[in-house]
Amino acid sequence: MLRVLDLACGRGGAMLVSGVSFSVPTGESLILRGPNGVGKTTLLRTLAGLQPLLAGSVDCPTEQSAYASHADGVKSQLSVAENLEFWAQVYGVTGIAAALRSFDLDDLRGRMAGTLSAGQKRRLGLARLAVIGRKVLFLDEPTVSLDDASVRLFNVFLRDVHLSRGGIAVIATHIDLGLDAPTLDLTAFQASADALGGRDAMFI
Amino acid sequence: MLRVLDLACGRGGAMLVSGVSFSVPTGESLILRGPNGVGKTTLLRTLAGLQPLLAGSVDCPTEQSAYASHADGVKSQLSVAENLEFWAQVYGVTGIAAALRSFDLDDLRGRMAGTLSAGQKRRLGLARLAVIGRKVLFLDEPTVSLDDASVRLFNVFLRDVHLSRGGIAVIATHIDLGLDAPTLDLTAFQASADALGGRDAMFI
Amino acid sequence: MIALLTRDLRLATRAGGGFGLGLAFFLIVIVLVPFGVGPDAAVLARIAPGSLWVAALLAALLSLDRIFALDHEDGSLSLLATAPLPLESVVLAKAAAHWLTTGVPLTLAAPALGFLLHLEGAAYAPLFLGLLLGTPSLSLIGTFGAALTVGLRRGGLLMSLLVLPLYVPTLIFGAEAARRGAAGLDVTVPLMLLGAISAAALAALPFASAYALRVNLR
Amino acid sequence: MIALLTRDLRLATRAGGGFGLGLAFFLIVIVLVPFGVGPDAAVLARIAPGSLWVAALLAALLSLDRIFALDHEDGSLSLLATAPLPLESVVLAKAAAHWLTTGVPLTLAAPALGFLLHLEGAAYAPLFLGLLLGTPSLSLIGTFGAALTVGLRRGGLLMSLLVLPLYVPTLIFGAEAARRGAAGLDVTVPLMLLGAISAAALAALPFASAYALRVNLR
Amino acid sequence: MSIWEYANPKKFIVTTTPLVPWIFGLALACLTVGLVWGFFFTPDAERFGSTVKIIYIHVPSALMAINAWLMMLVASLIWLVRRHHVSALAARAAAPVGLVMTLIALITGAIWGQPMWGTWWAWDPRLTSFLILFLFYLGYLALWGAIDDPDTAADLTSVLCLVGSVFALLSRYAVNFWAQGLHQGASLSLDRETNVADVFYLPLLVSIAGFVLLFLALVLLGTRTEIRSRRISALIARGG
Ligand code: HEM
Ligand SMILES: Nc1ncnc2c1ncn2[C@@H]1O[C@H](COP(=O)(O)OP(=O)(O)OP(=O)(O)O)[C@@H](O)[C@H]1O
Ligand SMILES: Nc1ncnc2c1ncn2[C@@H]1O[C@H](COP(=O)(O)OP(=O)(O)OP(=O)(O)O)[C@@H](O)[C@H]1O
Ligand SMILES: [Mg+2]
Ligand SMILES: [Mg+2]
Repeated sequence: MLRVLDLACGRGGAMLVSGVSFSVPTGESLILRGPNGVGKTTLLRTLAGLQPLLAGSVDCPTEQSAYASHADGVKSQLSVAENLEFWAQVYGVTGIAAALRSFDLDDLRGRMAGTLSAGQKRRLGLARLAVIGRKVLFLDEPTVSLDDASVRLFNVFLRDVHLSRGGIAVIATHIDLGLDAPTLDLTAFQASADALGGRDAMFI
Repeated sequence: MLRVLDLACGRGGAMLVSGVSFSVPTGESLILRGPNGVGKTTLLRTLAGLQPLLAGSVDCPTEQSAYASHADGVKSQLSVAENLEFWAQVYGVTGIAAALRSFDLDDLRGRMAGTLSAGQKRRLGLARLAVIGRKVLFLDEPTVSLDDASVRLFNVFLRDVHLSRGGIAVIATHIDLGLDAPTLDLTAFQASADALGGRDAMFI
Repeated sequence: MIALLTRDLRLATRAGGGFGLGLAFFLIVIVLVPFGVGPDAAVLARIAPGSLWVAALLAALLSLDRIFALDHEDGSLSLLATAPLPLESVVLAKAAAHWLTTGVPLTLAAPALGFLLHLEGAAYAPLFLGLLLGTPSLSLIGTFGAALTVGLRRGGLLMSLLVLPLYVPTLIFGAEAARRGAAGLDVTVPLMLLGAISAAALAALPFASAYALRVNLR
Repeated sequence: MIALLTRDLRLATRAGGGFGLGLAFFLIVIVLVPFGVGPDAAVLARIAPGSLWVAALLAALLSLDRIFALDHEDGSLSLLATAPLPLESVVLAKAAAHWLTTGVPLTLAAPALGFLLHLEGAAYAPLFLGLLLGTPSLSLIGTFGAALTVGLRRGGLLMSLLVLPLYVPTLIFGAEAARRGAAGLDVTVPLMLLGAISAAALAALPFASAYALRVNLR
Repeated sequence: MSIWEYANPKKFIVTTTPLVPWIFGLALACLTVGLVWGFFFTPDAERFGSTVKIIYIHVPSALMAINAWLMMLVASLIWLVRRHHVSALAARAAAPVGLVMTLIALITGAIWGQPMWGTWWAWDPRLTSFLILFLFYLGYLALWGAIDDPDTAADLTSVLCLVGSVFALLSRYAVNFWAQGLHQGASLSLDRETNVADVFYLPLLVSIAGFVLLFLALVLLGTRTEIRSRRISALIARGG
């Protein structure tokens, strides 16, 4: 269970969104929406513990969470399998076969990651998530550059593997993923331009 | 008029697509589709003259073409306006105001490009295309990370500014752009794995 | 941690990975010295210990910017920061990988290059031992500098500016050991001090580096 | 071309742009030399011209990887390649920006740093003139090296290996001019040769660099 | 009330506004008195000749160069532990002043070295330590300048300052190990035996006081400027 209460977060010293509250029960996911620049990426990074909260509280087992962004953490000089094996070792798990299969990477397993196409590289980034098996996933535009078949692979993974095993996912996206999950539009929580708070509030 | 005849192209010494023929009259656009890894990016780069053709011919005024890929050529240490002004100078044109307006960047014009969100950065990359005013555009997934409103801005720019002034555009995408333009699916032109040709053919 | 170390070593030996480049740079700088100061053997012998140490320093320095920058650019670093591995271990693994790919080869090659500069016979042992004891501190201090500048694009030059002053004690004791060796004096004090610097750096700097990394990932 | 030059100069003076860092690096290397070879003024005076030149070389070298790599990473370079600007002009603008941000400050600072190494009074003029005539070739050759290695991630160290051997003639004539000056000999020949190297590099290397860039962008 | 209340930027500005002109005035008065007294109303020393007068600039600036770094160290610690913005900004404001003081000490020392030791520069341990201090200042300021986000910059420079201080001490020791000294020993100790004569001592103390006040005034001014520019950028970020 991920519970967020009255959260505020921002970038560059200014508050972007405030008063965000939601909770995601185990086995369910939440889709974040909102126009460009509203603060989806910022919110996800805050939830994942990569930047400080400005207010409110997040009740989430951080040592069970993983964040995935546009940069996939893929080493171009390692093969697809080597990349996944490395992350498996870091997280102390074994077996990358299932992840390779989920994202249709079996044919590419020996290929250097640097020679993959945009969508193939993205699939590798998603397969990393399948390998490490974290319970709470924060995904920033996971299906960018993916074709329809790959988006379906992702949906199947999310529903049948991740969520069905009691996982939680918060996903920011602009594209309709075809998932049936509640949506949260951040537009409603935009902090007004002159909101008090924010890191630099005491200077004003 | 862009005319492509029996084109073959590839990457890493292997042929990827072959026998591609199409032509795009002035004032029209073509949408490239196909699953991940089929060779859309490769084809666009070949058309733009960034890599050699393996066979066939391309009849296109290269000094009138521009290529835009995932990397937007945006300098994070320059402001939005400075970035655009630089490209205007390189291409010997003046005036970035129209481009800023087309992509709703007026409010962000003084912001350092490094602090933009993913979609805002993408809009800046597209505004660059509006500034330089090239006749033939090769666009690789131009609407990645854009919200619906921005996708519409892009469509309006393409139809009412670029194409209506006699421009040409070839666009690779996985997302439905809502443009009414002919589509070319590259799947049909995939070179078979043992196709002859390719840079290393003479070694086999 | 072992996983990270082996991955880094494997990456270093791949195409473009830079293994051996530090060594080659060391060689080239040593070759340039006679071009700069002239071919007089007496002068060269006089400045040999210092030149070898300064060249080793610069070679270590030049490979520093790969330590974190590549992982930062492709996003691995944020992922490692959220992985079940304390950031201090990440830093240690990185420093160890740097030492194994740069410090150790430099130490092994230095005696051979000493010939080129007419190094005194008695200076070989202190030079070798000094590098062996001193290069770990170069890697650890360098990792700290790399952690400070990781968010900056191409921060290599800035990093040199931050790191080189921190290298001064190591350089002084290292070169002093080799010079004393050449003069037939006792070398235990400078060698012990070198070892002490490396030990202290090993004990303290990973925490500072991990803090800097955390700040930079914020 | 002017647009590119002014943009590069502007970027260099922005936060993280690295203007002045080359100079600071030069200073640090000069300070390290006595730590390596010992504080004896006679020895230092003897090796001063060589050390100043080698340090200038290294400072020029360390700022090279910014020339194209940043533009390559963010995609500007492919865009410039398809822009209505011959790639040769791009290369020239880049080399000019490098010279203005590195070569010129180094030349101006070198006499001041000569004091630190007890450089002979008569050597100041040939040192200064030598750097003035020689640094353009350092920038041009460096731009060529940067163009060769632009596709490689963090290719800085490899580039040093390619570039340093190419710097040898400049180094030899430059250091020779300063040493002859210190010894009271005639310096016109090495200075003229330095000027000739720079002129030849200016005439020929931009074409080679542009070719290398084209290949790397393919 | 706690001293930490002054760590609030607004409160800091309000409190220091009336102080700054006074401190500046006092600094100028002390400097004028000390320097005029020292330059025109003291005898020439028998060993140094009239060149001795340079100590009225050399010694205070050398002292302030070291003390500025110590102040930065304390301010950095306060920032790291208690996260008071004023403290971080004060450290930043002190750095350029310290850098200039170091440069003045080096330059006056070099000018003095020419008549005294017959050379502009010698690799004496004290002089060398100062050169290293100069490098530390350069690195510290370069790091501030290279980072956009002010809090990140404050954190990183603070860590650098801590680590750098340890290494600066270590270098001091290493340099003593490496070279013999030419330079005067410390002569401002309370031990009367080794002190310089009283005629030089009193004006020297006055001009040291002047330098301390000048440093204080410049740091206050710099901190206020930093606070104001943070305020402006905060207002811009907020779109106001
Ligand atoms: C160029 C570099 C020089 C530097 C960096 C330098 C540094 C210093 C420092 C840090 C002090 C204060 C020491 C203390 O009170 O503990 C000092 C004091 C002093 N210096 Fe220098 N010095 C330099 C050159 C010279 C020269 C060339 C002379 C003249 C021979 C000289 C003579 C003195 C004297 C007489 C004092 C006052 C005695 C004392 O308080 O220690 N210095 N210098
Ligand atoms: N360092 C910074 N200084 C000032 N503003 C910043 C900084 N970094 C980001 N921003 C701004 O914060 C806002 C939120 O950015 P964020 O990346 O969270 O948006 P997003 O919702 O993920 O948008 P997108 O859909 O485009 O990815 C944007 O308006 C951006 O311009
Ligand atoms: N250097 C290389 N060596 C071998 N194969 C390569 C190399 N570079 C790319 N490829 C392969 O070429 C194919 C085409 O890549 P390309 O980037 O053109 O695909 P794409 O159609 O743009 O795909 P996407 O929709 O994922 O962007 C991919 O299968 C890719 O793995
Ligand atoms: Mg985003
Ligand atoms: Mg593609």
